[in-house]
Amino acid sequence: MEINWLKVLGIVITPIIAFLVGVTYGGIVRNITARVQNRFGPPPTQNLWDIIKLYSKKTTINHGVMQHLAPVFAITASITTLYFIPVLRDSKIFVNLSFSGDLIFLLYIMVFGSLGMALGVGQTGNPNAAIGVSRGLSMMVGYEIPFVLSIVAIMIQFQTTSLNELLAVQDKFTNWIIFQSPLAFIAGILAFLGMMGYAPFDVVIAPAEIASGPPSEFGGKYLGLMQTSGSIFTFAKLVLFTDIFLGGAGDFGTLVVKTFLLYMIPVLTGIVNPRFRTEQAIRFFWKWPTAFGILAVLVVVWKE
Amino acid sequence: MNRKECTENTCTEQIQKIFHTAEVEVQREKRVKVKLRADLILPFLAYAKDYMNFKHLAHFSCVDWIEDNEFELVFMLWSYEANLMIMVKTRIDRSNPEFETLSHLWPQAETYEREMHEMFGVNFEGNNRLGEFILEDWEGIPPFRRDFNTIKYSQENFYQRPGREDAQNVRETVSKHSGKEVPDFAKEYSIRRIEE
Amino acid sequence: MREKETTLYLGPQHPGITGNIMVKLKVAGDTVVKAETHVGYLHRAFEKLMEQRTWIQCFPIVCRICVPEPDPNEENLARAIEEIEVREVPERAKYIRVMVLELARLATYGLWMGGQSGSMGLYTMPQWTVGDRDYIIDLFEELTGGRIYHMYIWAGGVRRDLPEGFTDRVLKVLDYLESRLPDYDNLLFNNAMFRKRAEGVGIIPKDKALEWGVVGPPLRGCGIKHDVRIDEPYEIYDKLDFEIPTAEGCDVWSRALVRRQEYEQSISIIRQVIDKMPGGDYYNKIPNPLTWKVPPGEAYVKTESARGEFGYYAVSDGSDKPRRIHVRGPAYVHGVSLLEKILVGANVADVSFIMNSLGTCPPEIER
Amino acid sequence: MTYDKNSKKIVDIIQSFARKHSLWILGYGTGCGAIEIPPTMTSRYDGERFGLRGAATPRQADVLLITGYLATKTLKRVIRSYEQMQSPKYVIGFGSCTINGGMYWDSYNTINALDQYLPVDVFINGCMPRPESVISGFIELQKLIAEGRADGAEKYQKNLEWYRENQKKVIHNWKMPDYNW
Repeated sequence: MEINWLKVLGIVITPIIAFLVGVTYGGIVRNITARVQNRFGPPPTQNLWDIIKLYSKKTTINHGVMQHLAPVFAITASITTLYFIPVLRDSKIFVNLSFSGDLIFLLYIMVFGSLGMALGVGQTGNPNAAIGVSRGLSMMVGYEIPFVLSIVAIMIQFQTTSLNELLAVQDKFTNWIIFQSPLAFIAGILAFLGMMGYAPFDVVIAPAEIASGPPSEFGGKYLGLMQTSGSIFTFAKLVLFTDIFLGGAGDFGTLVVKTFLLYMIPVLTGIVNPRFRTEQAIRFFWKWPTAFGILAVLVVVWKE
Repeated sequence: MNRKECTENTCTEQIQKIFHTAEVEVQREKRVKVKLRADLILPFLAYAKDYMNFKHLAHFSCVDWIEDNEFELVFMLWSYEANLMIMVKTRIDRSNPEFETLSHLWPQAETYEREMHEMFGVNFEGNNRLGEFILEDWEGIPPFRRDFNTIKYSQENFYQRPGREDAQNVRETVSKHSGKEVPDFAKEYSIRRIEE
Repeated sequence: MREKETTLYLGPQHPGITGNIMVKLKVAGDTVVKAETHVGYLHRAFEKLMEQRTWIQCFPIVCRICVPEPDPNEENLARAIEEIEVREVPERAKYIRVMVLELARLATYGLWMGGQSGSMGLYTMPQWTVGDRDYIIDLFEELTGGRIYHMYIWAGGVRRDLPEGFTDRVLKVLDYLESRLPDYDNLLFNNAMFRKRAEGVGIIPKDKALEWGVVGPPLRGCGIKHDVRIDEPYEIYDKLDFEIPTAEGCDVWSRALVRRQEYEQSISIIRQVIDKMPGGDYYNKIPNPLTWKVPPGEAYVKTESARGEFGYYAVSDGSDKPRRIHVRGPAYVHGVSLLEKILVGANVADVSFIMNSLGTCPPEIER
Repeated sequence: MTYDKNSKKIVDIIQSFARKHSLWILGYGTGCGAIEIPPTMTSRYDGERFGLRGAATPRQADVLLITGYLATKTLKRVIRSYEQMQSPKYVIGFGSCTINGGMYWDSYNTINALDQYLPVDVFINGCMPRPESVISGFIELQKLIAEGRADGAEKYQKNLEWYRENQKKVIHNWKMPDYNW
């Protein structure tokens, strides 16, 4: 069997690039938040130093096997998610493992990390973490519905389940799906707010309520792994949404601009808003985003 | 019954009419002081709350009069209608301090009672939350009693960093050293850094 | 069937708790079934220590009883001593005291706004308000030499006169604070999400409020207009023109509204005080503080602090040391018996939210 | 794993730089000094510039900031929190009362010298210390970390018996609260 070395190269460097970009975005977000709050804020590399420090800590926490595996689940899920998303369009290296039908696969794999975390956290026995996990799972139920509806609407509209084909459809600016199917975009972006976990939907790690939630009992290297996975997953989600709605990107410059602008939506919403209670958040998702999602599907079906 | 606005004097009259043994005295404007026997306190408080509209239990305190071997319980009631405070005082035996709980009249009295039980050792009958409140694993006499020596306890139980005793008698030190010269102890401690 | 109950310890190490205090919660699902406040983590035995100190040495101690707002404590002790001793206070000192007290109220409300919004995840608000509070702290530093603990209000007056041009700087800071209010409104008080979270949460039954010993903004948030500043005016509050804002609703939202309006009232009070400030002496000198003996007597004085009625019961037996000083902070009732009652039935997410709205301040519960 | 202090590899340099510039403070207001932490961390003084950040639980924290006097009841919880933290961990004694008891030197409920019970890396004096001195204390700690002298955790491990003995002198009932995690 012939090995596609370019693909292998892509598989090796994609997570690294994703991590670096995700971490830098995190630092820049902290900076932007600081500017809104009348202060300077940390240097943009701050998140990188935080993660290196976490890896350099001696870690002696033992609650059982599942607890050790939880961060591994998280990072596996985020890297796998990333692998099935074409980072750059028409690129030989960054096409990764995407195949026809990968949209449906992505819907599944994106949940995997949270479920793995739930298993691991359950073993730590910390009630704060347990509440955090149950909140996370109920939040997921909340935002997955509009998200799935918006994806389904797009899949019906373009008769495809492949991200690469979706990218091929959006060959020029006016053909972006955000313009072709705005209702699906609205449902999708509202679900995206919940997915990113910034206020008002940061019920999972609400510090004042449940002491940082699921990672309560994880420190040192475990937390480092989680933060790494978080950075990669953030980047993966941003690329996914860029690919689906904003026509993807042909080069890294465009990718950075598009993903960064997309990232600013949850971040800027988060800076000026308090957090919802869990049931309020879920009620929110089941109201307008879901309505938009259903509407998008209905419009598409009616057009067919 | 009598819900009309009462002033210091009408209040005094009313109390004396009902409770003959009470010593009532107007301390100053808006303060009426009432001294009562311990067993009359509860009826009096209930009366003041229900019939004289002293709804607000502002304060509940205990003073240790070790010379007389007595504890003095002090209750402050405030009437929002009359803007008047009555200070109800009674004395109980110090060697066997017993009293009845007020928590059925004012739920917040429970907290005061828990503290007083812990700090003075007063036993409030009917309050079932007495026990550990502020202190933890305390042995020995309740700390707020006058015969408890906090300095001695501190010296016996906690490590005292040397140098502390120099600054202990600030008055003497300050009066001894005029502003011109730097006292020796100040020189020493400004140079020495805390290590170990 | 009832859900399984779990025990949740909120504190003493918990980012949402308002200080070093622990609330033990029994939780069924997301609802609190039983709450128990555990205090004592900050117990320094002030009341015992004050029996060891001379009267003048008590002033540095009392201001540490409530850390966010130390001035009502000094005011209370000073007034208690003055009442026992029958000492006159110069008119100018009274004005300065009111100014300091109201500045302290503003500072506390700044901190409270930060805490209240921080407890629901709005982290921009604390950054703004705590930063703005520092301007008031700077004024205190110039006036008294200390940022947090002032030891400025003494028996017989205040420790020193106002520095030159101080009132102008106060007015400047007030103008600045007032100019920030629209920003606060936009971010917090007009934020629909805050209202959504706060309305109907942490309800104090109106008919029980007086009986349960609720004071201060929580009481006025129940629509009951009581304030020590008008009920028993101290210093010069009877000469000033101000309103006591109230709000119906008995919930977190109405308490927030009350505090928001009091913020403006305080600014106007300070302006009036500066406007009317008389000249003259600022200190009715006490005898040599080292040998100062207060005649036997007792007094109960109270002050309206930012969290409610702050009472001091002082007893003197004629020696140079107090016989007993008992402190009754508003949090003594709010933080223990009231909190335990109104937390029942609340959502776990709202526990620290409600605690903040009551202004629970652990150091004054256990002192 | 042996660690030779004399030879510095590039990894060590990066590691100590990262440790130095990322200090997560345990959000535990143990005493009244906690009132100066909000100004330190907010817009006026902005501690985040130096990489300071609050951490919600002991597991995630690097720095235990003892803000003032410790009541014996709190000391028990502080020791527990300290032992839950992951090394390298640092302790900062904040305020005069951690040094010699401050104005609570004769109180029956507060300890007088923190370094008898926990290994303190940096003391910040004052009652209360201003935010500037808090920040300067953290910069001092950063210097110690860079020089490899902030070894409180190792000291604690080596002299655990001595520390335990001191701790048990104050805490009569060594049974910890009934947490199961």
